[in-house]
Amino acid sequence: MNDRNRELRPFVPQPDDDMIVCRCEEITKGEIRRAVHDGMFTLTEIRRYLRTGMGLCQGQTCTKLVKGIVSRELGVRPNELGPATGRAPMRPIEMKVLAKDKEETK
Amino acid sequence: MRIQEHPILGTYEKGKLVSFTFDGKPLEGYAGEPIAMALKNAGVMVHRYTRKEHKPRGIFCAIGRCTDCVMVVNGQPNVRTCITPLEEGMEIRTQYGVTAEQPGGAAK
Amino acid sequence: MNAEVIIVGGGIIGCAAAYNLAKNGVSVLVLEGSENIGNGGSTRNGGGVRQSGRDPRELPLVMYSIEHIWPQLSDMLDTNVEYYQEGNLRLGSTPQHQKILTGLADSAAAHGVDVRMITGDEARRINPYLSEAVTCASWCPTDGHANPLMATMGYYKMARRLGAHFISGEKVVELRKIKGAARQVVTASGNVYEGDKIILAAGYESRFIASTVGIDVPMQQVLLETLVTEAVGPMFWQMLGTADADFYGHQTEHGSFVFGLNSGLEPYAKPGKPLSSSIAASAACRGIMHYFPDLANIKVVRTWAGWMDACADHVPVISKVEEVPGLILACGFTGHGFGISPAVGLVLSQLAMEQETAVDLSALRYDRFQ
Amino acid sequence: MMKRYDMIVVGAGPAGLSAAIEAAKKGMHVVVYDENAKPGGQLFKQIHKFFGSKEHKAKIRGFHIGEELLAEAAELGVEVVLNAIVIGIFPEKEVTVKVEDHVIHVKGDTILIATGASENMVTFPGWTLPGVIGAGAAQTMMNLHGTLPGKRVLMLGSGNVGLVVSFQLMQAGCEVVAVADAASRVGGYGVHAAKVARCGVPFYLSHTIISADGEDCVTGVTIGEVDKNWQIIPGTEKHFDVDTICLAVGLSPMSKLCDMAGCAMEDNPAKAGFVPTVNEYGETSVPGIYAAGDVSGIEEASSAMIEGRIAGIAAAARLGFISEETCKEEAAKQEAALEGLRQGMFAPGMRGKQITETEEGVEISQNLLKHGFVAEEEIERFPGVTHSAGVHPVIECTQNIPCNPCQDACPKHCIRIGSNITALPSIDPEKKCTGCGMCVASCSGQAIFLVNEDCGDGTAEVTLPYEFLPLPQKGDKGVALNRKGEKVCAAEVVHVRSAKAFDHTNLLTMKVPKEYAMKARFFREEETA
Repeated sequence: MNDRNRELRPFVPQPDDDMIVCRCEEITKGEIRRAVHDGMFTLTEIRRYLRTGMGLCQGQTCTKLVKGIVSRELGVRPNELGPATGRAPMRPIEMKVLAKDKEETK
Repeated sequence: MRIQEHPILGTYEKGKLVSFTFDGKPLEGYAGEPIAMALKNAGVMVHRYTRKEHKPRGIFCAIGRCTDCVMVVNGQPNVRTCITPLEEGMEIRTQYGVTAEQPGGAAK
Repeated sequence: MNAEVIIVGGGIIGCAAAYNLAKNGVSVLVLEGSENIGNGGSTRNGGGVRQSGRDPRELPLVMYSIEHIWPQLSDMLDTNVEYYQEGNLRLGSTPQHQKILTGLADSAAAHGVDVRMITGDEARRINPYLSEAVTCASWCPTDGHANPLMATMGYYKMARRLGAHFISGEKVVELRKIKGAARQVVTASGNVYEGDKIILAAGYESRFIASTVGIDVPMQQVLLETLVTEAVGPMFWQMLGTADADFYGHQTEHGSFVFGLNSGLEPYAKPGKPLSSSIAASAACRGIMHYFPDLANIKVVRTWAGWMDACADHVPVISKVEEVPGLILACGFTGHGFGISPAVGLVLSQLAMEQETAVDLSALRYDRFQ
Repeated sequence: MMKRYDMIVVGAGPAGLSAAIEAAKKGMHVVVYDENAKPGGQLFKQIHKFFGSKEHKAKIRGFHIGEELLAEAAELGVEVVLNAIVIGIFPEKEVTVKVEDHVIHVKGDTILIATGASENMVTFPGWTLPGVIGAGAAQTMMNLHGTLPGKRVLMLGSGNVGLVVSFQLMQAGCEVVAVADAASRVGGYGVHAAKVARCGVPFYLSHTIISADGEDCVTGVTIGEVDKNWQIIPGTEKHFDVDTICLAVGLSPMSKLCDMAGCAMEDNPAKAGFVPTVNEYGETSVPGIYAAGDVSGIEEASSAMIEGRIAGIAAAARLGFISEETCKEEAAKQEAALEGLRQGMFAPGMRGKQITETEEGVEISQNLLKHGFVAEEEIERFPGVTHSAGVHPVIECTQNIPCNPCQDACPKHCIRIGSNITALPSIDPEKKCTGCGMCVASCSGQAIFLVNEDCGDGTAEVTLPYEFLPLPQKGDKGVALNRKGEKVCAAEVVHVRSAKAFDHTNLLTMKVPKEYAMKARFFREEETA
């Protein structure tokens, strides 16, 4: 159970709020912290709202960093946050390659 | 800079010396080595400038995961240069944003 | 915990209803069964804001949304919902397609929607990336698209700012009547919440929850699959579909393409966690490249699947339930709820506040199947 | 009809190849897919000698282990497909793979997921500048592609990866200006730290990066000391001119594929992240899908190989290629080997615990934990450090780690570890050292020296392991460095031995004034000596 209206510590600007956290989508620490205060309490919601981890690297670089920031903001342990779901394709694949998946197209 | 001889690994197997261009400048590298290595050995550090903040990026993970090293290769943007083998005559360009477009409007 | 209105389901319908109620000073509690807001079809759709191809019974809702809400929604929600009203092209390449598209266009035109048939060349003038394979298309210039993720999270964010209370991971299993009216909501964790009105907007799950007060909505759970590509430079802004319905989608403001897929096997997906199939993305890529050869080199970065609540007659139930006073149903959206969600949120709030609804809902009553 | 294998292995690293080998030995039809152009996973970047015992392939360099595994797999008919990207695992154990320019669909009666780990990162102003790289990137550039990552490097992270890569950077010809770590203690093996420190690399514990400087690429880095709340203490800033900042701040299991396959997952800090829950055979909650190696919990490559073998054995039993009894028997043997590796101060169960004494009751070197080297006043208390007339081994092995090749290396049985693999080596005073140097070359931690404390002419001779180029020659004059890497005295090379059996570890013997016999631990050519 996750009460989305529970009291968080007030949002206080931090000196490193403009630091890039998601390298692909260029999302900053401040944007992530802001989003938490706007109710994005899970990694999935942060992704949906800010696009962190949705870039070309598919979240391989920043997922753990985002998790750290969100958990600190919420005052919970990182492993309480749960993961972002694993989805195919595991690596970016060109449409023309995906399209060739029948024996006869080889 | 290339390592000429390594105390444990000795010398490295290399492909044929080939020429390619980086932003129009002729450079040389070894066929089959990642494009990023050829560039690094030629002293190229900046592979692209990001879309939002126009910040420089280069090699970061070197194994095809982080996608920071993407460039425009033969007109195709977003090519991961750290895992794409170098070929004779390749045209490599600095990538600006997510497209093949170059500053001044000259695409591809 | 009590509230004037309890909303079961934190998808875009529930969030939009919560927003409209909170804006009117009504106390609202939203219970979402999963861990995440917008976990069902709300964030797993192609983002179409279409009139063309829509069942006439839904048209008033979408037309109201397009006329009164979508253009202002980004400001209303303090969130860029990326709404683009740049038209909808539904593409065809065979005489059979021409027939299907003409039928859809005629039906829409008869209901006052500007949908016309155009030739392949006309289509290519609108979208120069289309291949020569396209021989005909229906064209609705007033259609468009928006970003489902941003719209859903935007409604949630703003509803929450306005005071709506949200709890996730709280799965509703039962509704209870008190002295003849639906008042209590019981969750799997054993909590009981009480409200004057209950809006049931929990997708397919609504069927099981409604049955606890003796109401059935004939629905089926059908898989929805979507793929997303890497971002590229802007190419075109129209919403796209095909006569075969093998893919639909658009390019987002961010530059990535979002395409809904259709392998034909969706109704037969196994129940449980929605799983992407191993063939749908490939089939869709073939279809997309047939019409858009320039997309061949673009990389797919993600696919995902979700459930939609397919109603027996393919349009939703948005209705008060007079025989269970206090209960309001909003389910069975059949995969095209996103475009109408702003108006649905509004009318649900009006139903809950016992006001006249902005749009006539009589064709969407729950008892139409009897 | 879809092609079907008895086992599909995702990832041709140590775990995946070991599982494939074991399964193929039992008669299974196995395919291994790996996204890289070269198989072996990280093994091919690991040019140091491995720890452990014989059964763990101790004292063999990682890339040679990779070559051995590949050869064994090939001999057993395992199909290893490279440049093959597994796109996803779908119901009914269907796997889609990008091969060349198309996608294939295959099914496995069992699947082993051995996708390894990905590197963690830290943020600081400038961390996106070209020149800030992962430690893995540095290894890939140097050891696979013969490319120097930079000229002057700062390493962030004092775990084994940070230490090993720092050493590799120096082997490749880079200057490592410092090893920094926000933790208050060196995280990796003390012996790895010591071999870096004695080359003159300063360690800054409780330090983190304040910023990377530069416009278009890194030109410098500023670090500073952190307090208990990880805040920079003003006035502790230190600047280094560097062109490269290397990040080695841990690994996380790369387990997305397990999640997609429907395996029950857990976020387990003891396993360094999000991992599939597995039984003692590595089987996930989905029957027939196994996970082995870093993907199911970060450990060493040696453990990954054994986990892979166990999964291979279990899969064979599942499909009836071997009996349950054989499976139990063989798995038990492997379990015992795995247990052997999971002992000592760095065992997975010890994570986060503060250790003050060795198993033998010897007080731990605090200097080693804080500065990367054992202080002179600390070294004498360890059992490997003794004094006798003539040449004798001095074993500066001060932490309980599972490793014992030195015991077998000595033909005269001078070195004793015993049956407890983590015990500190001790010297048998009854046995006579001949100075053959096999122990020096065998020590994966480069912690063994041969010392003749008094050659009779006021000098002493110190033999040390040397893995750098150019290799000094007999008669070269230079300086001796102490454990901290400070010049302590003049030194002359009197002997350089290279032998096939030493496997690229050269034995350099230098002559120093005898009062430096227990201080001088590294040699540097120096014009100004």
